[in-house]
This record gives sequence, structure tokens and C-alpha cells, in this order.
Amino acid sequence: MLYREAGDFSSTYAQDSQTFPIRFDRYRYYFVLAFAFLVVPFLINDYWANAILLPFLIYAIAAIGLNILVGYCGQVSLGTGGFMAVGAYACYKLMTAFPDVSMFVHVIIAGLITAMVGVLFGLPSLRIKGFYLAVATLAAQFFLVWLFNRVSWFYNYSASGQINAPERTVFGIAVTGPNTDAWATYMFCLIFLTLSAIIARNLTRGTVGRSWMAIRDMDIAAEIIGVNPLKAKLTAFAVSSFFVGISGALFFAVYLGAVEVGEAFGIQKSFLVLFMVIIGGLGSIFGSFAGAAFLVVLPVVLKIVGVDWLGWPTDIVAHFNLVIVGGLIVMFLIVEPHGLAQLWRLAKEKLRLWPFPH
Amino acid sequence: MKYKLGTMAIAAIMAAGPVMADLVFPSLSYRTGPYAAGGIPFADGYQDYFTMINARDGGIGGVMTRVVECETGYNTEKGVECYEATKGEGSLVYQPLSTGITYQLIPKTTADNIPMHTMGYGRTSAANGDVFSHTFNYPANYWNGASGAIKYLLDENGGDLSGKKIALVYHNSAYGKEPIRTLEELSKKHGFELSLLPVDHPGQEQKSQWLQIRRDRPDNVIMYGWGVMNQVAVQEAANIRFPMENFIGIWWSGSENDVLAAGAAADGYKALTFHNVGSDFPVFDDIQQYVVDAGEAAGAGDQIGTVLYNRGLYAAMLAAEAARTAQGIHGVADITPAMMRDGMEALEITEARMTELGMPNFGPAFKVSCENHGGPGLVGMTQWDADTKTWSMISDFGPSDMEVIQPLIDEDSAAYAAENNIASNC
Amino acid sequence: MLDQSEGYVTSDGRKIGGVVMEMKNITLRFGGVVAIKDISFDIREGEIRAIIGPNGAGKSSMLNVISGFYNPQEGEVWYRGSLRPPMKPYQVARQGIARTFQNIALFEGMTVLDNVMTGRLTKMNSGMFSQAIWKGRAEAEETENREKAERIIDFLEIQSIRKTPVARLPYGLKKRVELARALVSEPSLLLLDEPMAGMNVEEKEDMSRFILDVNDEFGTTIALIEHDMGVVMDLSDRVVVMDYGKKIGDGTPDEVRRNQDVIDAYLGVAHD
Amino acid sequence: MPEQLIFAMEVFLNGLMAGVLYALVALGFVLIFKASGIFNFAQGVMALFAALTLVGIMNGQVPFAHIINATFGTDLHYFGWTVPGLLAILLTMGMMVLLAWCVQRFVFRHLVGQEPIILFMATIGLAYFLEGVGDLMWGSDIKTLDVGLPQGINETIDEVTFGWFGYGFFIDNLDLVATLVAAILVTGLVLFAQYTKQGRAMRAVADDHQAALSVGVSLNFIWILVWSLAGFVALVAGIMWGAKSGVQFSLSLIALKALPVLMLGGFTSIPGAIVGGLIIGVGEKLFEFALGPALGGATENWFAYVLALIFLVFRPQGLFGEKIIERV
Repeated sequence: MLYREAGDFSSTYAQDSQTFPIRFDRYRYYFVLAFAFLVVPFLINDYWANAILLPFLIYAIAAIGLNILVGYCGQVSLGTGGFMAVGAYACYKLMTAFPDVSMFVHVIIAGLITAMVGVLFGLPSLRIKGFYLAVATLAAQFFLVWLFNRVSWFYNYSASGQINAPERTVFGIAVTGPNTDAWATYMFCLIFLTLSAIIARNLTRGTVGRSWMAIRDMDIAAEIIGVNPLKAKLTAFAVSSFFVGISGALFFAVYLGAVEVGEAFGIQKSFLVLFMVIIGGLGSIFGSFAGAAFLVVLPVVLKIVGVDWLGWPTDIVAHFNLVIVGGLIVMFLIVEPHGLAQLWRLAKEKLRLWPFPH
Repeated sequence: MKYKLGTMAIAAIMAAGPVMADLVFPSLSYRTGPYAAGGIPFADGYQDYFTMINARDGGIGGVMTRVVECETGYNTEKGVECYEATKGEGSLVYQPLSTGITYQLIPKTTADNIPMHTMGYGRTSAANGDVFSHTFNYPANYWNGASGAIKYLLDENGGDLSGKKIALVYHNSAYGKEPIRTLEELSKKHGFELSLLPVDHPGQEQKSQWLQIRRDRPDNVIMYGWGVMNQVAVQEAANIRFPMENFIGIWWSGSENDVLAAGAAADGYKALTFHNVGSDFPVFDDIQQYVVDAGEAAGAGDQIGTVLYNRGLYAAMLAAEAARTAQGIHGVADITPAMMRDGMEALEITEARMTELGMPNFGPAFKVSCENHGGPGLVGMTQWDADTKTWSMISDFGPSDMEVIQPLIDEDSAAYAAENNIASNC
Repeated sequence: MLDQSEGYVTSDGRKIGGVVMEMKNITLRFGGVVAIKDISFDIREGEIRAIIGPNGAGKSSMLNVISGFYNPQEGEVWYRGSLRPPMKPYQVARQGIARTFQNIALFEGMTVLDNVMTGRLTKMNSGMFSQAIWKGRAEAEETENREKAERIIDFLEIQSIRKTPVARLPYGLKKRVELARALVSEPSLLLLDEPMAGMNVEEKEDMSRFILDVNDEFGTTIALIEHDMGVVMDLSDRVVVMDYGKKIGDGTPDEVRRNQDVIDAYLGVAHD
Repeated sequence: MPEQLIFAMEVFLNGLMAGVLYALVALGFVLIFKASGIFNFAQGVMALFAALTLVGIMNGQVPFAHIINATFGTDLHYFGWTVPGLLAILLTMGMMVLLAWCVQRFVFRHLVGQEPIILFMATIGLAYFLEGVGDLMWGSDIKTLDVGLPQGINETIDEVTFGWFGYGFFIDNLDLVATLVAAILVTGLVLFAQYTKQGRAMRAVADDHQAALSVGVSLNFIWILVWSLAGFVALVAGIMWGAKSGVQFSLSLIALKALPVLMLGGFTSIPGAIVGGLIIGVGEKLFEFALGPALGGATENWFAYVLALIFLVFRPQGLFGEKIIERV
């Protein structure tokens, strides 16, 4: 009986509405946090940071952002790549214009700028719904990418249109540029992810979150009970884009260090983040983590198993990779259509009753 | 024993890799994804050359070589993963084969003290070794290519291009935009009229661009294309009856893949190159004997002698020669990446050496120096014969207009140095 | 007819106040179809007002006009003594008009508690920043409103299903949750759209009791649409009868029951 | 006539031709969406898969050769025969029907009654899967597809228009063929839907699943049928695009060209797909012609979407979609 709620009582409403009302969950959460902040930085090396952890952390932020829009507010968006590009280019312009300001500030402001752009492209959602909206957001995707490729002011008139992240610091520690330590970049992204997750959780359990979910579940009823659809949808676009913008800024500045807009923030990116959200579980913060982990880690694991252990040719492994990921997506759907988060929830429910199922 | 990355991944704490007694040449290939057709032959050629060296010569300077292949799918993120996964194995030189991966590896390789060779792609201004200490792009870069095309046209037109109209059809990305500044400078210098026609990725649909070419009737079209864009462009050019001999592609638009789809209509299409084409070299006998007959051919083994296979072969040859040079400089056989860098900086390829290697006139003769990582920028021209389905060289490797290119290189590299506080390397 | 000026006292002795809402000559058309034709009536403070009629009589359309979902082409809606300009449904909700739906319109992806809490959205106005850090205004507001919600949950006896996702509930309970969601916003006018549709006798009795209790306990003015004549007559203070978009009767249940037009409509006498 | 106007006319005509090809891809989406409510993300990959299979069969390629060689150390590549185009097309069609059956049997049969987003996601999985299988079966190098379609400028049009305007219009023969094929295909589909038993059943299902089920239509059969039809449309689209650019990965990206067409025409309307395709084709080409030079070119990718977006803001149900009446 590892996992139980008997004996857990809430005596105030505040206690009852906290994120992890069950004590066991709470302890596990503290443990994971402590491990991530206090243990991992001492173990990490370049491979783990650059190949697995950084992409995971950054995609998780993007997935949280998109999940707010798609999973909580029900507005399907395929513009994520474009919004990440806004974050990245905003960050680049800020980094080069104000070299002495802390990188932390740049990333936040880049997020805010993306939020504004997100609101602008969110306006059509008031008229367009469902798959039509999804396709409409592709307009944002293609237009933004074209814009960043076309207007050379965005990439400081460099010859090729690539942007490069120069070295910038937080409290004197380099987090961008070539001479960073694995732990520093990891911690920088981890802090953003943790804050994002907490903020997202707080927003979704409160007033704003309820109006988003009301719009998602039944927009007409929501409007009739007093939800302003304009405000709800636009705040969702703003908050979502804020997180997506932060992830774009980190993706460019901390993870890759140099990007070209069409390649790094193309339509494929939009689909990838959407897949993460759907596979992880719509309307679940945990699902965003699970989805990001699944799509970042699984290909690496498959590659290691196929190429390094079994010694297969790299292209066959890459093709099998597609087949396996595709097959797993379909299989998961058939077993549990609501994503990894729901699988986890069901497992917990079973565990809660274990070992006495009745 | 094969070193297993997985063990490292699982026990990352003990990540310091064991010292290997062989020369590791990572191959960041892309046998999948949108550009697989271009990536497969290059990767095959690169690998086959080292397989041959091992079998024929017992490696380089007595040390066996080992090619570690890692699939990038032309994707920057996978490129990072590949770089991080292979750098711990003592990888001597990276050839990322993608402009995107190049840009993001330039600072990383510099910090890790590993050289990188971007042959005919990547960041052009990396030719300035004073700023880009670990990046090499000999023997030719994009700007050499642009200049080489114009020089070829000058020769064709008796040295005078004034009043001519030249259109540039380019992949609308960092790569495709590279030649614009050079061509603009050259158009000022030689008085031709330049028009720019971007094509968005992937380039399946180019009707607008080619209708415009049909209306404007430029005398020549230069193309910086990649992937499906090439095939479609050649087809559309054939459709509007644009004279193929006036249509010049960069070397990434000049492989069999790009012209076969258009069939006979592609006959006469030209492409720049910095290495020779065809399989009429002694080295191919060795490849047949030591690689193919031994059943060791990379991939499906059906790419031997294609343009991009030759390019892979050429890249491998230059890498092997640089390693040999490094061994000579440092007097050790088992060189480190840092020594490899010195070898690359001191590399000298002579006609005699290439003949010795069974590759006479396979590429230009050139010499690398600390200041000049780009070589002399010698480019030649090839032409497609649709009947025999072969490319053939129609001009020697000739110099490009460094008078125009050098200031551009200096300007761009100076901007990079200033932005990143890079001190002089030489 | 009753005195129009100052209110009245019901048969069971409750005092009914002044006019809360008055519909004046409302006409609503969809394309060429006239759904409501020139209807006027009023709803008074504290009363239970029913709108009845056969299928297709325009009852639901009427309710939708009151709740601001449809804007009538002609006529005026007076609310609390002033003319209501055409407004969005959520603005109407913010004026204190809450409603339930004929085909339950709960938020299926949320728990009962969250559904009920959405009824408080009109009263909650902490800023985004405060909510993001979950401190200050947002936290206090959440607790405060949670108390209100819990009171209604207790009142409607749905404590045990508080944390259950709505999608898993049976029909009757869903109806009750919907009532809770409407009630928790402390409406000055509560609209019930066929609150007893699809219920068995027992559930209907429960629901009737809740409606009366709500009216009694909170003094909420209620306007309801119902199909089932019997229940309505027992429940309501005054009844409007509609047929084919027209008003054919208005008055106390007894008066309406004696109305010949109403009898015809319900017995299905052919229209000319 | 002023020169610019003549040019614009030429661009317009070419836009129409391009639009036909877009419509062809969009048609595949519409067929499946109408009958089963599935937004089939894998449509583009299906076109690639169909074209790969066609070329593979024509050239007598050994399927899964690479993996067989890698596993058993053999050196298989080709059977040594070639198959004539028409027969190969029939065989490929058989393959697509088999694929349709598999998709229905192993995926969607287990997902009956799920929300649209989940069905959509299943097609994402399918797209990944199919892309991997296609590459494993036929290899990822570029292949030349030659089923004997004419290509290049149409001389007659060139001469006639030259006679009229002093400027010969460029119309690609392949585009003319594509237009003809698309017209036949659409007519065929409409006739099929109107006059055959299966077609009527298909329409019944599109209107109302439950009702169709209750009158004895086999949903399973209908869904296999529409997936087969979509596979057929994918094959035709694959041939048309593949003839121009060779058969290769990028073929799967043509789906992106169809999405704005779907927005414009509505997800459920076959005439919508066609008219939408034409509008998008003409719109993007004319825009590039008129404003492309001023904006720096390469506007086509986003223009189609922006056009569709602006249109939708004023008419959210699309061109031929039914007006949405909101009820509570």
C-alpha cells in the first residue's frame, strides 16, 4: 500500500485545491524537484545536456504552452513553429542590442513579445473553429517564417540570414555561446521549465483556467454563463504564446546557438509540438512533460539500440524509428485515446486501490 | 570491440570515453528525410574511401581508420545529438553536410578543439582562418561558385557581360541567399543586370518563377538549389524551352538526381564543381577490388561513380591527407583532433600527390594556410549529357575573382569576430 | 388579470415584488420563419414564472431572447427598469441572469466542483499575474468563492460527487449540477429550460422541491419553460402560454387552465 | 492590349492549372472526411507511398531489398523485369486497397466513436508509419517516374495566342493532362456516388452514420471503400507530381498545398475542393506576379493560407459549407 489517500484530509479549501492533494504525490514531486535541481547538475555531461535534457526541457515548455491553447482552451494551433521563431528572433535582437542585460530578462521579454504576436494571430479564432482554425494558424506559421527570412533587420543584415547567439550571462555565468557548461545551460532551462509549469498549473486551476476549459467544452454555454469568449480565447493565445516564445528563445540561444528560421522553426516544428501535446495528453501539464519526453527520448533510445547495440545501418534504424513511433502512436490511441497522462492517471487509480481492488 | 554508446548513455557518470587506437572519422550522413537522395551517395563515397584505405594501406600511417556514421536526416537537432554522441570517441574532423548544422557547430567545435570541414557549403566567411580557427572550407565555397559561374560566362562572351541579363534562382534559405552579395558586386563590376528569384522550400511548385523567366528572357540563369527544387527547376526550364547550356547550377544542383527526372530535355545543363566527375580514375579500381568485391560497400553499393559519391570520396581523401600531414607534423601516428586541425591548416594537395593516390586531376591543386582556410577557390564546369547519362568536365579548375570575394569574406568574418569577441588566431 | 403596478401576494402567502423583466412586443424571425410574434409579458421579483406551450411554440426561443442569445428584430426588453440594448450573452449573464439548458450544457471535461465554480466566473476578477503566482487576490478569491460553491453543493445534495468528472454522471444528477452552476452565481433572475425533461417521476419530484426551495431560501426570481403541464401548474405563480410563436394565455395557473385557447392548443384543435 | 495584362492572363491560366493539381490532393482529404469525419493527415504520405510503389513495381524493384541485404548479406536489388505502366498502376491500386483494408482493420475499427482529434492523431501515427514502411520497402533515393505523360510547352496554344496577342502563352502539356484526368476523376466520383449502390451507401454514411447503419449499410465496407478511393486519388496526384519532380520524400509535402484549399472549399464539399483549388492556384500565382517582386518573392507559401484565412473570417463555414446555425 504504497499509494493511498486514506488519512489525507484537507481542512481548508486552499489545501484541497493545491496541486498535489495526496501526500504521496506531494513527496514524489518534491523528490523529483530535488533530484532535478540538486543531483542532476552534478552528473550531467555535454551529451546528456545537448542530446537529451535540453531538448526535453525546452520542448516541454513549448508543449505546456501549446497545451494551454489546445488542451485547455480547445483552440487547435499549428502556428507553434512560427511563434517559437518570434521568441527566438526577439531574443536575438535583444541580446545583440542590450549585451549587458541578464539573459533571464531577455528570455522573459522575448516571451512577452511573442504573447503580443500570438494575440494578433489569435483574433481569427473568434470566428473560425476546429480544424478550420488549425489550418488558419498555418497562415501565421508560413507568414512569420517568410517574414524572418525576408526582412534582414531581424538577422542584423548578416550575409546568410542565420542568427548566432553570442555569449550572454546570468549572474556572471555564461548560459549562451560556445563556452557554456552543461550544468549551467541545464539549470537555466530547468528554472524556466519549473516556473512555466507552476504558472501554467496556477492559471489552469483558477478563474482563467476555468473559463478556458468552459470555452473548450462548450463555447456557447460558456458564453451564456458569463465567459467573455474574446477575453478567454485571447488570454489563452497570449499565455500560450508566452510560453512558446520562451521555448523558442531558449531553443535558439541556449540549445542550438545558431538557427535559420525555415529549418529550425518550419512547419515540422509545429507538428512536432502538437504531437507531443496530443500524445502526452490534452489538458494535462504532466502530459506535456510525458509527450515531450516520448518524442525526444524515444528516437534517441531507438537509435542507440539499433545502431550501437545491434549494429544495423543507420538508415534502416531511422526508417524503423518512423515505423515504431507511428505504430506506438496508433497503439497508444487504441489502448488509451487520451494520451500518456490518462494512462498514468489510470495506473494511479489502480495503484490507489492496490492491493485491495474492491 | 565495438564501443557501445548505449553503455555510455546508461552510465553517463563514467562518461569519459576510453582512448581508442584508431582514427575516428564521424560521418554525419542523411540517408533519410527530404534530401536523402543527395545524402546517400556522399555518405557511401566517404565511407568507401576509408574502407579502401584500411584494406589497401592498413589505415593511415599504420593506424586503422574507423568511420562512425550517424544519421542526421538533415535535421539540425539530430545533428547536435550526433555531434555530442560521437565527439567523445576522439572524432578527428566533422563534416556536417548541412549549412544549418555547420552554423551551430562552428562555436561548439571551436570550444571543443575539434576541426570541421565544410567542403563547398556552410559559412563562406569561415575561409578567414584568422577568425574561424577550427572551420575549413577548402577547396571552394559558395562565393567562389558564384564568381566561377560569372567568370565562365565572361569567357563565353569574350570577356564582356555588359547589358546581359542574368537571373539567380535560389533556395529561399541561408544557403540560397549566400551568393547574392557576390553576384551584386560582380554585376556592378561587369555591368550585367541581375534579377533574383527565390523559391521556397521544398520547391515542388516553381511555375511563377519560370513564367517570369520566360517573360524576362534572361541570357543566363544561375541556380542555387537543393533537393526536389533542382529536379523541378530543370524540368520547368526544359518546359519553357530555356536553352540548357545557358543554365548553370551550383555544385549542389549538379548531380545525376537533378537531371534524370527531366530525361532528354535536360541535355546540356551545366553545373559548377570543385572536383572531377565520372569513374575514370585508377582509384575506382582499388575501390572495386578492396571494397566492392570484398562485399564491404557502404549502403546499397549502387552509387559508385556518381557526382555526389565522388564528392564523398574527395572529402574523405582530403581528410585522410590532412591526417597524414598531421602525423608528419606531430610525429605521432595516433593523432588527436587538435593535431588534425594543424594537419588541415598545413594541408597541401599537389597534382603529383593526387596521381599517387590514383586520383589525377580529381580536384584542384591547392594549399591551406592559417589565414586562408578556404584554399584558392578554384572551380570548374561540368555538363550533362542526357544520351550517355553522364556528367563531364568541360573546363579546367580556374580561379575565381578573389578581388571581389576577399573583401566580402573580411567584412562578414569581422562582424562575426566582433559579435563574439574572437581574438586573432594567426 | 392581476394588478400591474405594485406586486401581489400569492396563494401560499408569499409577497411578490415589482417587475424585474418586461418583454414588450417581441418579434423574432429566422430568415422567413417567425419564431415569436409580438409577445409581451413581465416577470416579477420573487415569483416563479412559467412559459409553457406545445412543441415548436417558441418557448426556447423566448428564453434565448431573455438570456441574450438571440436578439429580437422587434420589441423591447426592459430589465430592472431600463431598456436593455442588444448585448452579448456574457454581458447579460453579468447583469445577473443565469440559466440552465434543455439539452444539458455542462462542461464535460471538468469535475462537478469545477463546473459549479464556473458559475462564479462573473464574480471573480483577480488579475492574471495574481493568478499566475497564486498569491494575494487570486488565492483569497478562490477560497471565498469556493465557500459559496460548497454552500450550493450542500444545498443541492451533491457533495459526494464533488470531484467526479461530469461526463460520468447519470442524467438526473447532471441536471442538478447544472442547476447548481446557475444558482451559484446568485442570479437575480434564474431561467430554467425544461428542468424536468427526460426525468422519471421521482426525479421530477426532487427537482420540483429544489426549485421551490431555491425560490424560498434565496428569494430567487425564476422563469421556467416546461412541457409537463401538471408539474408547472403546481410549481408556478403565473404562467404564459405560447403556441405557434404567439401568446395565447397569461395568468395564474387556475386562470390559464380555464382558458379556452389553451385547452384547444393542448388538445390539438386544428388551427385555421 | 497592354503587355502586363497579357502576362497576367498567362499567369491566370497557369494558376488555374496549378489549382487543378491542388484540388486533386484536396479531394482525397474531402472523401475521407465526409464519410468518416477523419481529417486524414496521412494523405500526402499516401501519395508518396503510392508513387513509390508504382515506380517500384514498374522497375521490378525487390521490396525491402535493403533490409534483406543487410540481414542476410545478399545483394538483391531488382527482379530483372519491368512492368508496363498500366498494369503497374492496377497493381499499385491493388496495393492501395490492401492498405485501406489494413488501415480500417487494424486502426480505425478500434477507434469507432472517438473524438475527431483522436482520429486525426491516429492518422498522424499512420503517416509516420507509412513513411517509414515506404522507405524500407523502396529505399529513399530519388526515382524517375515515366508513365508516358507528355511534358513541356503546348505548341498549339503557344502559336494561337501568339497570333492573337503577339505573345505566346505557356501552358504545360502535363498540366493539361492533369486537368483532363482531374475532370474525369471528379465526374467518375460523382457518377459513382449518384448511380451505384455503393456510392449511394457512401453518401448515406456521410449524411448520418447511425441512420445508414440502421438501414443495413456496412460501415466497415464503406470506410474501406473511401480509403481505397482516397488511395486512388493519392495515386493519381502522386503520378502527376512525380512526373514533374521525380518520386521522393518531398512528394508528401504536397498535402500542405491542399490545406488552404480545404479551408476555402470546406472539408466536406467536393465542388468546394475544386473551386477552392482553382481560387488558391490563381490567387497565389497572380499575387506573386503582381506583388512578388515588390515583396521579395516566394510569397506563394503563405499567401494561400492568408487568403483562405481572410476568406474564412468573413465566411466561417467555407465556400460550400452549410451555414452554421448556433443552437443551445
